[in-house]
Amino acid sequence: QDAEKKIIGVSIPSATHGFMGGLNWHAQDSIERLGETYPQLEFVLSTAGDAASQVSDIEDMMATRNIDALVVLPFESEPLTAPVAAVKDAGKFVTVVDRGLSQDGIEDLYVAGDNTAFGRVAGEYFSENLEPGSKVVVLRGIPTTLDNERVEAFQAALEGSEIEILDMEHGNWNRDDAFTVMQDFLSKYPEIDAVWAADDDMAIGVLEAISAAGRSEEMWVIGGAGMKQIVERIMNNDPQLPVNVTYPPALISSAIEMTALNFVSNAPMAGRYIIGSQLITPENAEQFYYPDSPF
Amino acid sequence: MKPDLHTLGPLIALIALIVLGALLNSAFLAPANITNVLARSAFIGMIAVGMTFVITAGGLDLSVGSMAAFLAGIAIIAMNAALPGLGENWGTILIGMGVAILGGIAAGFLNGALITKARIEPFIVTLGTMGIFRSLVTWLADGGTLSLDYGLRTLYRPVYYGGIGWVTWPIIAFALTAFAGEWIMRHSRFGRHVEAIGSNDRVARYSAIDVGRVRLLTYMLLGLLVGLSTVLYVPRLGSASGSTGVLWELEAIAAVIIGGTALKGGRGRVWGTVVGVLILSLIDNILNLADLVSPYLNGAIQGVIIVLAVVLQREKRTADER
Amino acid sequence: MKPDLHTLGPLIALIALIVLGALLNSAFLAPANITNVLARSAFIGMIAVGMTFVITAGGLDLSVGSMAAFLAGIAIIAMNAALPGLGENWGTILIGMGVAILGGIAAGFLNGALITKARIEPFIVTLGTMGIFRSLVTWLADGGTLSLDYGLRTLYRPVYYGGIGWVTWPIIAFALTAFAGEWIMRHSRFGRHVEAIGSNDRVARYSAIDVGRVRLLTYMLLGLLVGLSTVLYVPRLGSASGSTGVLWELEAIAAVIIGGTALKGGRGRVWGTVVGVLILSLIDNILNLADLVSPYLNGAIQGVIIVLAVVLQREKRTADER
Amino acid sequence: MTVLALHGVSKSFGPIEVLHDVDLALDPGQVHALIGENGAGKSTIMKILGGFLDPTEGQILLDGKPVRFSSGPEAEAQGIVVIHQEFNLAADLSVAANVFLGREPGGLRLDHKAMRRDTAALLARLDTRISPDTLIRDLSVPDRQMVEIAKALSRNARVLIMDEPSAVLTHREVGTLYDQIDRLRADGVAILYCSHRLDEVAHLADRITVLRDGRVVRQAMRGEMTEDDMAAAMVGRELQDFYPPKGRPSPDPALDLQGLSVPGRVHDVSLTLHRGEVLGIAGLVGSGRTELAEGIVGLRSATGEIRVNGQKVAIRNLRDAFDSGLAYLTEDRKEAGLLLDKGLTQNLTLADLPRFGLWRLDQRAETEALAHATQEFDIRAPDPAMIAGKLSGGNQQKLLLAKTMLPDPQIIIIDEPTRGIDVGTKQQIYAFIRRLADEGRSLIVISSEMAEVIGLADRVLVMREGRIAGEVTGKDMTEDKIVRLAMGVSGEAA
Ligand SMILES: Nc1ncnc2c1ncn2[C@@H]1O[C@H](COP(=O)(O)OP(=O)(O)OP(=O)(O)O)[C@@H](O)[C@H]1O
Ligand SMILES: Nc1ncnc2c1ncn2[C@@H]1O[C@H](COP(=O)(O)OP(=O)(O)OP(=O)(O)O)[C@@H](O)[C@H]1O
Ligand SMILES: [Mg+2]
Ligand SMILES: [Mg+2]
Repeated sequence: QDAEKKIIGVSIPSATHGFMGGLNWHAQDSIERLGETYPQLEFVLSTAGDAASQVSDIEDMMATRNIDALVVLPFESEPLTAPVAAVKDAGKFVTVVDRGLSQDGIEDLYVAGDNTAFGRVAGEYFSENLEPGSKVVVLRGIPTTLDNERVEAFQAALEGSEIEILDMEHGNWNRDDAFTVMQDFLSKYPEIDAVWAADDDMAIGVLEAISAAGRSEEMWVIGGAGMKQIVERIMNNDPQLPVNVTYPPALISSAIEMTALNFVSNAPMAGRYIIGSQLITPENAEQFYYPDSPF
Repeated sequence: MKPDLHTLGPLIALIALIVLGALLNSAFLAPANITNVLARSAFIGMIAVGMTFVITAGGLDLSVGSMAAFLAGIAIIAMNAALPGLGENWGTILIGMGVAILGGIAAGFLNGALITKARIEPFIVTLGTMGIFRSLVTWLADGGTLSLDYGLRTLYRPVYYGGIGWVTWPIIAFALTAFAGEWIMRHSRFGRHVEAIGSNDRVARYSAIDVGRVRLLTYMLLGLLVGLSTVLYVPRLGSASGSTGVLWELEAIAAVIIGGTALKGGRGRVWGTVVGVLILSLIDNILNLADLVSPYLNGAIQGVIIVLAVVLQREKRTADER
Repeated sequence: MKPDLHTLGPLIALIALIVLGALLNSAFLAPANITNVLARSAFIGMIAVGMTFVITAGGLDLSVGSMAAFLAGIAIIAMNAALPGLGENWGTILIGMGVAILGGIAAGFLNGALITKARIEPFIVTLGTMGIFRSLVTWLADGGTLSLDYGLRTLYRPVYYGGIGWVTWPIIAFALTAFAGEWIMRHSRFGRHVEAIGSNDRVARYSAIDVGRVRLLTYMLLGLLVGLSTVLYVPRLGSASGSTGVLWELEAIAAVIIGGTALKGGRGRVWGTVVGVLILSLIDNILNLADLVSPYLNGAIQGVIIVLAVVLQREKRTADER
Repeated sequence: MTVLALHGVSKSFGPIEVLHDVDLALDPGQVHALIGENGAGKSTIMKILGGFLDPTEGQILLDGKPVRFSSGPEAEAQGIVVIHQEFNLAADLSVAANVFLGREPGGLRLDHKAMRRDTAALLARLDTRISPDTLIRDLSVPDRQMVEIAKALSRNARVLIMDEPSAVLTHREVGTLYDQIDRLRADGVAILYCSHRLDEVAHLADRITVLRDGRVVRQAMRGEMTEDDMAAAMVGRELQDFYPPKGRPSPDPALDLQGLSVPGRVHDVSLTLHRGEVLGIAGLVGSGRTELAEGIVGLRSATGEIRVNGQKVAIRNLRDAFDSGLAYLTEDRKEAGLLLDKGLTQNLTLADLPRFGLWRLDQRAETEALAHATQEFDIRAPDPAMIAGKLSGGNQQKLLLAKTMLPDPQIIIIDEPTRGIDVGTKQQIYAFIRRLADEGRSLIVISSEMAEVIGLADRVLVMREGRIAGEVTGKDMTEDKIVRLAMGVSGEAA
């Protein structure tokens, strides 16, 4: 009925772990907000559990919802490249979030965090704050390309610092898994000076395992992505959690907002926006504290 | 093909879903949407047809999702490896297809042999191989994604997206598999023996049926169909990773049971399985059509519909058998 | 408790694993590690004991992992809600425990009633409720994590970490559950009825056993045990989310079958289940303690060990039964 | 010229030897009957001949040459076909599919038409009305047995081994079975026939082998042994007064039915069972006797009024029936009677567990109950720890009887009490039934063995098509009268 009505499709992975949960929350939050502000915009949100169903979601949006723009956080880069390219070829506006497609130049707008920086910033903090000869353990995420990028950057940043990585295991961005893995690391290594947990959900599990083993004094833990409970503890100068590295789930909000602006303002949006990973320290922690977010 | 309550029930559920979809959105019945839904049902669909045989013979296979991921992985590796020698042509792609199909048969043989020769419970064997296949593909991909060379993918793409008008190849392949499956179940000696084994394997053995061989064949048939569906899956996404095909096994088993095949074996309904697969894909499609309260509740709505779909087919036990 | 091949087999596998672990790493037999492994096994362990009854009666429950997540979620919400009124004390925590336990019984009742009253296949019912519970907890947590108030957590924490010396409460609870389960299966009327129903439900019905009621009770018992294990789970990390308890159902079912209970019902072995649970936790523990080729291959090694553990118990058919 | 023979065969299950040095020869065109008490080893011999078991010692001779069959199908390939005592049919498959299982005609595509046609022809030969498309699970027990026989007939056997084929059949079907046996004999088939019905052994057998405790005790040719001789040889003593004397029921009604109907099966049945009475119910297969019994005890939903000792009772399920003092012994031993994969104690006490403890089951008391039952019902179990499925057929029936009697019911409905029971034990069971009645209990005995109903019951009701077709008492209790009522033929005997 309303010819001016524009439909924006948003396709993101479902909330299978804390970070994605935060991202889901921010996506819904900004859709609600923008929907109220701009009545001429309509949003379609779908969440997918794997790459294939995400492709299906996008096909459905094209076939049945007749979207004008697509905001997509690809579950995986490779499989989503061709389907998103097809959306672009149909003349729609495409915003890609966080995980780049494997072909350049498809999307109009690219909003992303920086996985390399995420690993590097953490790694640099380790090499600057640990004595040479210190021993660390690493909890990795779910085996994925982005996990690889982070870990490689972390390792690269430690190079030459004579800090020894004792062990790495997958904690799958999951508290329980991280708890189990950390308990076993603690049994296995009598000396651990620091832990990189690569994600705050895992950091929670790791902290619990350490405190249960009564070794809280021995080591500190760096997580990542700025979960509110962790940020709160940094604000309170918790010695076990000196800093954190951001990878804000709110970047989806920026992406949706910019896409919306493309339709409601006269300024066409385009380009690449990389939101770098920053170090959260007790001094700046307040800026990164979102008490309402579930993450 | 005599319709009975077990196939009619899910059929009614399917029709109800179609009506619901059409009411929610006029685009639902558009050819493009129908093509989409049918084509994407093809993977699980072909696997579920194979699963119907395995379950009818009293078996189970939890490894099919991981197996699909693994087969897609090795097919991609094979094609990428053959590319420099053979070049960007159908020969290379045929090698990939061959690897997927032969690999599928071999994987099915592995499952079947462990179950029939080493006599281990199917649940345990396939839980084990599920972990093994999934690990292997993650390891092959080094934790990331295995991608098919871009040129090859462009060449290969029409195998998923092309076809005869609206009827794309996956739909054709699914339909052929379903017809062949139904025919084999109803009209072939193999199908008859599969049902007999699932119904009572001692009786089958006493009737000179080689129970082990028939069981093994059901797993190999399933492996073959997993391989075939991989052949269609690879051009769709052009990649494989540790998260490919996650939970396909549950979907395939659910489709089989929704379709009226008993989990304890003995009674195979291939048409029912096809209907079950369509029901499951339609639920997803309809959830995307409608704007729901919260996407977090998708899973709940899905769960409710699955249960409702089966309520329609539940055995109407006569009062005698209360 | 007469030992037979079905319980001896997994026991040998367990001992082999312990020897392997001790050889690989001297820390393996340290009390701290043993406490860790046993305490972690408790959740799946208690659930698996309940699952033994469900499977023995010829049923199945795929929803337990999601149910645990859901129960943990509502227990946390209840405690946080009661906090302002009641304050930071055991009263509040008891409310949370009550919610988890009663919620578990209610959830088990839901599954059981759909299966016995609406007569839907257990696989389908619990696949449906699995989706429903998982969705609900994600929705309650708004996609994120539900966290217990910090003060309450500190109070509640000893329920997981405390105990009598090395023997923490989860270990005690698991041991008591196992003893009670074994006792019920072997020495109570209920256990006898459960085995009879799984063996042949028609014979059970002709023996004046209320088959529906007993089946329903197995699901409620399982729900209760899921609730109890939630009571122990919540103090560990003080949180619940959509990713809590993922795949617990498969682990619990695998433990039951590794332990020698037949998937088709009729033969329940609670001790076997306990051994199965320990085997599964030990595999994880050993994989973490040992330095392996690639962590990507953990799943593969796990798969191989699970299959091997069961090879030991496979049924030796006598020549008479050919 | 002997086709198939056993020479010095012994068989042990574990440490227990159940056959000792057995010699047996089957000749073409002869019916060889194998008789013996329950557990004597008849089925074991048949399984050895059919290739389903290996002898521990001794030889199987086929056409005079020693053979070893590695499986039943291998023996069948040599023309040796067995009808097992246990049903050997796949319940989810149709009749036609079962008859042709493992040797389906047709090329790539099964020849459904031929299978259906040939099955229909076989069934017509057996004079039954079973449709080839019916699923086995929907057939009654006797009908299943007819399918078994049809299946065996379709095999073109040189040697046909039948393990109690008539045990679950009724009068009419037994007649067609005899006709088929005569035809096969004329065709030169060698037949080994096992039965507890001595009249039919006398009628059919060209040669008789008597087995006792796993040993051949006597062999004889047709006419050399009377039924009494057979019974004496089997049991090792003379049997006198096969049926106990009739009783003197009191006039008090124990069970009173008014207009009982089971939808679609039983219509408007009214009857009175007196205290101390044994009431026989006769009828053809499918006349609804079982349904009536199951309707009374709450296993099927029924309408109508039931009074026990004059008190109106509501029986919604078997538990209610138990509480009113009723008990029912099912005719379907394998599927509804016993848990074949469970131990004897577990089976014995299953329906009456509260007796053995409110919370903890007293396993010692259970073991004692088994010992007691073993004695009282003469259950011959080589090993008290064995599973019920390994008992011989007749001993399973005795275990089932013991299980039914355990709760000490006042009104007992027994459906086919002596299926597969040997003469000696039959006599014991009859005496037992009569003793129960004399003690003031009341019994309904459903039986397809006419002689049994007549010999045992004080009064006989005949059912036809779900209704009571009539009642016979006293001197009127003759086979002829009952058959006429059952078939609905009016008038006097021709
Ligand atoms: N698989 C087995 N394991 C152990 N004992 C067995 C097994 N099969 C049979 N027996 C025992 O062997 C003996 C002979 O059994 P069989 O079945 O041959 O008796 P039968 O003469 O056919 O009796 P019935 O008339 O009751 O059918 C019985 O004591 C029985 O319990
Ligand atoms: N589950 C069933 N489904 C369909 N038909 C059945 C079923 N059970 C029994 N029948 C049919 O109902 C009729 C009555 O069978 P039933 O065996 O109970 O009669 P009966 O008089 O007790 O005879 P018998 O003593 O030989 O068992 C038969 O024709 C039988 O085939
Ligand atoms: Mg016998
Ligand atoms: Mg009957």
